[in-house]
Amino acid sequence: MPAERDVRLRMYEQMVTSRYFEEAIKLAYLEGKQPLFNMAKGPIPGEMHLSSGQEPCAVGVCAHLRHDDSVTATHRAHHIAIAKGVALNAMTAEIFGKRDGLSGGRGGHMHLFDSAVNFCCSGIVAQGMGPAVGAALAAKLAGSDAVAVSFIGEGAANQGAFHESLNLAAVWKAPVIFVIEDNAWGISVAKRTSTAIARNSDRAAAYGMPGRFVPDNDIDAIYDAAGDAVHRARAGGGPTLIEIETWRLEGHFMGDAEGYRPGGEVADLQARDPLIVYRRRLADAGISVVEFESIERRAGRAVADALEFARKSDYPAVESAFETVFS
Amino acid sequence: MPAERDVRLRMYEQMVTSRYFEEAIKLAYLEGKQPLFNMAKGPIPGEMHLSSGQEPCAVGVCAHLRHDDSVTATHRAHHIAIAKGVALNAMTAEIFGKRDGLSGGRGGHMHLFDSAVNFCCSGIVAQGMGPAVGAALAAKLAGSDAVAVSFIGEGAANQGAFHESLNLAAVWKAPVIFVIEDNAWGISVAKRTSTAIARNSDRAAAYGMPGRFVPDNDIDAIYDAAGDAVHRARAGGGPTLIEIETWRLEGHFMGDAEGYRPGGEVADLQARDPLIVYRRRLADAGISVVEFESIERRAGRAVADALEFARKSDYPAVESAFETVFS
Amino acid sequence: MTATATATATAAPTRRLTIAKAMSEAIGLSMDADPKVIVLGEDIGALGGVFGTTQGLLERFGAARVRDTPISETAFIGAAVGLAAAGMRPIVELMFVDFFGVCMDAIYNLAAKQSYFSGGHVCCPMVLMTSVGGGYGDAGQHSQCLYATFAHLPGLKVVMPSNAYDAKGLMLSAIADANPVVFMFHKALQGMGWLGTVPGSIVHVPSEMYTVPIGRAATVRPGRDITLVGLGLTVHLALQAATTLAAQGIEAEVIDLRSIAPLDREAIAASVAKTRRLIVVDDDYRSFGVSAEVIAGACEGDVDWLSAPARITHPDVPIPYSPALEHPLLPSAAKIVEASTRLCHDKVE
Amino acid sequence: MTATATATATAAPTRRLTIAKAMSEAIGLSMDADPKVIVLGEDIGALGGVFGTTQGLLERFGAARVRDTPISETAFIGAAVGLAAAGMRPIVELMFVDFFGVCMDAIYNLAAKQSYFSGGHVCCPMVLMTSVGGGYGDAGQHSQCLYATFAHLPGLKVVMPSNAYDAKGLMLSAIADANPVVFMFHKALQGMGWLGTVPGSIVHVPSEMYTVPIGRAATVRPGRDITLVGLGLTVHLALQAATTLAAQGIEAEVIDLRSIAPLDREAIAASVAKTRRLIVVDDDYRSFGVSAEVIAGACEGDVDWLSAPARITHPDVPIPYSPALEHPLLPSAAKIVEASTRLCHDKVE
Ligand SMILES: Cc1ncc(C[n+]2csc(CCOP(=O)(O)OP(=O)(O)O)c2C)c(N)n1
Ligand SMILES: Cc1ncc(C[n+]2csc(CCOP(=O)(O)OP(=O)(O)O)c2C)c(N)n1
Ligand SMILES: [Mg+2]
Ligand SMILES: [Mg+2]
Repeated sequence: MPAERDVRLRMYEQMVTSRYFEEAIKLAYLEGKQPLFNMAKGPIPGEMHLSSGQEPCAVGVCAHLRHDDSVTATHRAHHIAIAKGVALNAMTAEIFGKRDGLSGGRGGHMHLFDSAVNFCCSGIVAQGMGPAVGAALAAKLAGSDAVAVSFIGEGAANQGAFHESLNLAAVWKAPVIFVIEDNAWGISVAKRTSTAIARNSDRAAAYGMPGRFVPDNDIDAIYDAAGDAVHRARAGGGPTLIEIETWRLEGHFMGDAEGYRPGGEVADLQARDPLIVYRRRLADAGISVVEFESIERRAGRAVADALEFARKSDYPAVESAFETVFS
Repeated sequence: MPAERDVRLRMYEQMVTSRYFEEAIKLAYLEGKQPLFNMAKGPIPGEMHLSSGQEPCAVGVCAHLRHDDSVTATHRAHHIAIAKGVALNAMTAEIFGKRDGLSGGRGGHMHLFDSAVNFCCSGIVAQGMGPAVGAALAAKLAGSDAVAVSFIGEGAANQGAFHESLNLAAVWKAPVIFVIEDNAWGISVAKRTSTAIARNSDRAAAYGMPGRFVPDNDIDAIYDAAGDAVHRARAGGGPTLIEIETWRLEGHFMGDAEGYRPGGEVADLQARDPLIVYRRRLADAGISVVEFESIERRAGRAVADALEFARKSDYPAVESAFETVFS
Repeated sequence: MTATATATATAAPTRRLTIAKAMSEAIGLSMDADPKVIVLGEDIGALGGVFGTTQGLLERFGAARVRDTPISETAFIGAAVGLAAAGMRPIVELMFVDFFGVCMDAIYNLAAKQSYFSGGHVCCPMVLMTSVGGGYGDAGQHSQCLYATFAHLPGLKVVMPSNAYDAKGLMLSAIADANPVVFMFHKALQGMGWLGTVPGSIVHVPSEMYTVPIGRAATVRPGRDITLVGLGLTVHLALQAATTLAAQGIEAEVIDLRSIAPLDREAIAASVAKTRRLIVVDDDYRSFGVSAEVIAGACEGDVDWLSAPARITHPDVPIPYSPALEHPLLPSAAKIVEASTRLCHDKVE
Repeated sequence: MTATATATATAAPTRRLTIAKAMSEAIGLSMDADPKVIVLGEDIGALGGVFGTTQGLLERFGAARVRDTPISETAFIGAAVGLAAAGMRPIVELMFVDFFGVCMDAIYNLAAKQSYFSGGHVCCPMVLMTSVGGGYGDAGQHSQCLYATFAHLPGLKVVMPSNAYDAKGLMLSAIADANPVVFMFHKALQGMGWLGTVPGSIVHVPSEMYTVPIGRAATVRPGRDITLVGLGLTVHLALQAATTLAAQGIEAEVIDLRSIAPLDREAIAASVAKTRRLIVVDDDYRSFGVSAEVIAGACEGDVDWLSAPARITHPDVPIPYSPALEHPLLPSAAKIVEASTRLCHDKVE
């Protein structure tokens, strides 16, 4: 079933919010890193993985989720966090390493945890897959119809945890959806050189679960496929594997010169920027410029507020580094 | 193509040798462990995993192998070692923890290495799979047509290394054959409760490689399937996955009371003991009692010699424990 | 075992249990008390655990709460973290500690860091129980201890009982803990007939719930001349040595660490402040191990040593298979006596 | 760096290289000399290694010998062991040491034990190069050191250079070694522009082949009052501290371990025999780490300490992300000066 009008607008708003957020983070990240790029410097240190271009995957899937559904995400997680409803101010403050961050600056960009919406992410490829199966089993044991979604990149589909987690989910008939964001690259390694078959969704058969492939970064198709999978999981039908063709509009992390990327690839993808594509499609469906502008303004304000919140927040006291090692 | 007569007789001899060997090991293992079974006692300490019933897998596959082909095996490796041509005396001495053992008593039953025939085994489930891919790549890089075979149990097919190794082998088009001995059990856990699909050979599709299932522990069918796979690998066609239905006639290890095993299962399997089945089939094909007896005598002598060799060998000097940590 | 002694003194008749039974009993009591406690692992269902840690649990609590898993340690330990984050209290078994190499990420980078990365908002009340130790000819991939491997990494608590009383109490503490606890049990103490068992590990265990605190060592024998620090099996070796030493006029104080992380530094410091002599007995690999940490920790303090501290450990070689090689490499009471006598030479001369 | 100093003195003009370039150069020379040397890992092809360890190698040697792998560490490290057993000399990169958790079995249970389990008949000439260290805000899964985690396990050699000269020489030794060598390189010294680099790591590197022996520490600054033991980054911190201390009349001797396993116990013993004061500076987790081993090893000897040995380390908490938290937790020259002054209080009072 195609998404309702208000769902589509909410999805668009999340996509825009994510994109604006990353534009803002990008600028902030580069502060103190110019002219000499040094990851350690500026208000946001460390690696920075942007998700621009991949918003449809997050938004189209999370549109079906409730707060009590769990999501485990990857190192490239901003879009997913936003789509899952992670508190944007606290998330931003976390990325700035501030006291008001989700974990008081302990985790940072690759370790965003928001227990209010059951979201977490990780810096280890495929690490979230087992926990998603566990979250799903917990829901099942509790008699709830909550589900879990594990997002990974196509590169992660060659990690052992992928295999073990899909098999375990299938054996347990756990209500979990595995979503592969296939952006064709694992850092500099192309999917076609790292992966023995063209579509990871075909690997679902190895676990007796349905596999769906969604081409072309198409948010409506993603929404559809995810809807089926979430519905199936809530109804006790067990796990599903979905692979989505998406695109990485930026480098693997900021500072990546992308010398390995064929000339023109990024320009081609930018021309098909899913934000532009979706805006056009929504316009064709009758959304007015006024509505777009109001959505975009709201998104802009949310992001600006979040950045301001983060910047104004204090740095944590050193002693807090010794706290919460144990609960 | 069905095996030649002499190949079939050699396969039968290896099966018999393996069975006799394990009967002898079984007796020796129980020395000092009665009336109270204590793994630490007697001439052979530690865990003891017997392969009786699984001989066809080893013998049918290894019939196609040369000394320069590599085999990596598991904790349950006697039959494979014998089929690959591992020196029986040194192997037996190793199991007795003696100086003349393959590694001077350092490795033991789960760590049999014979570099003369490129055989090794391991106590970690699925550990040998990556090394087999590496051995295969080494052959390919050297321009040789040697192949590698990795034997695992069906339980190991749920370990992450399985997935990673099959994908890597396929990506590298490495001349490697993955052989799953499906004896239906991983210790006390039945395949049907641990594995999401009925046949692991169907998992080959996840790596774009051929998958073959061989039912009924049938040595001639195994010989056939393995022949195709080895031929394909030598010709540059890349990896193959084979799953063989086989049976575990003993406990997981000696001392296993097997309370988890459905009543009658072992008796049923014993009635279909592949040794008896194959002997009958060969008899039907015209092998005479005299020939059988000569083979069986030879096997019996080889085993008796090996046991005697092992028993007569000295224990290693303590200082040798400090040697060969590094080469 | 001071605690044990007390318990033994007051309770009659005694219930002498093996560590395996004590662990199973602790888990069963917890499962009775709290439906959120579940058990996952290989062969923990019908088999009751290869080392008897889950005996009778499948029958009592059913397959939904006592779940045999595929041989997929990364997935099921990861799943346990997900279960714990969702409010469950999973107990997972890693059959042999030697297998940590296939799943350490889920343990040290995931479970151990949930609390920190979430600023304490997500906790990980998970018990990872795992067997350690050799001495029975199971060779280099089934006989390791790896105490320091786990204890080095923040976010994990690591415990190991030397007897059934502590086993039950530590297990109940571990299950109640909001954090991941690695519960090591030594095969030589486990009480599985087929492995042989040091008799001292089989002691009186009260049938009710009680806890042994994590992070607290026990002084299992007081003495003034030398401190012998052990853990698990080596506690028994140290006690045996202490008896021999007493006959020679050397009074050894024996400390059972019980917790490896956090280490009870105060207990060690208090003892060496008195004895001014220290031997650590540890069946793990020698270098970069528990013995080094105990000695370094003690030496950082201002002890006026009567002789330099020493350690008795497995050497830095893989654990060999042959009994002719393995046995002489492991710590023994005789080695402890020898080293103690050497350190106390001024006393015996 | 005594070696470096010598080299620098005699060779003109100097070739100042980063560690990244020195590593790439060593690998390239070896690949030129021996067709059996190949490189495997993630992003080591077109990208030249995330940390620049394989720069230019794909172009020079082609995709058959410089092989980008899937994100399958268990499989490709396992494959490297198979390659090594077959006579090849694989160099594999584990991008961050933090990822050891997904593949440690292939390292410690497989590669490390090939020789022993085969009684020396099968060897494992493999180099595992891996980045360590933090300080640049990459948080708790990308900033760890884990020196002791590897050094504790027999069958592995573990090295880490503090400068480009040693990097090349140690890499050439590692490649020539018949055994698995874990070659750690510290991100703060690597010479990747985007990471910032301690200038002292960029030194003259002769263009020809030479080796720096595994298992031998370097005394990079002689001194009589206190021994400062460091490795990788902390060597530079210790040197910086030593300069400050010299101005206060304290002559610190600085030892660069270079090899973590085997540890050069003689070098440490010789130094502390002279100085009778010891501080170990180590950016790994505090407990059960390199610092404990160095201190314990020294204390086992019969040193008549002037003050108790001390260690300066990262504390036993996961590495926090925020610079406000991470920086104060790491060792620093100031902390070394402070501790040294404390240990030498009799001298400065
Ligand atoms: C186990 C592990 N191996 C390697 C890495 C280093 N690494 C981080 S992201 C990445 C590429 C991941 O590719 P993919 O899964 O496609 O996700 P993408 O970056 O494209 O979103 C790699 C190799 C890691 N973090 N964890
Ligand atoms: C990584 C790992 N996990 C668990 C074990 C313990 N274990 C040894 S054999 C075995 C069962 C293996 O089953 P399968 O692969 O079917 O082989 P089989 O024993 O049936 O020959 C298990 C779980 C191990 N050795 N390694
Ligand atoms: Mg990708
Ligand atoms: Mg099996």
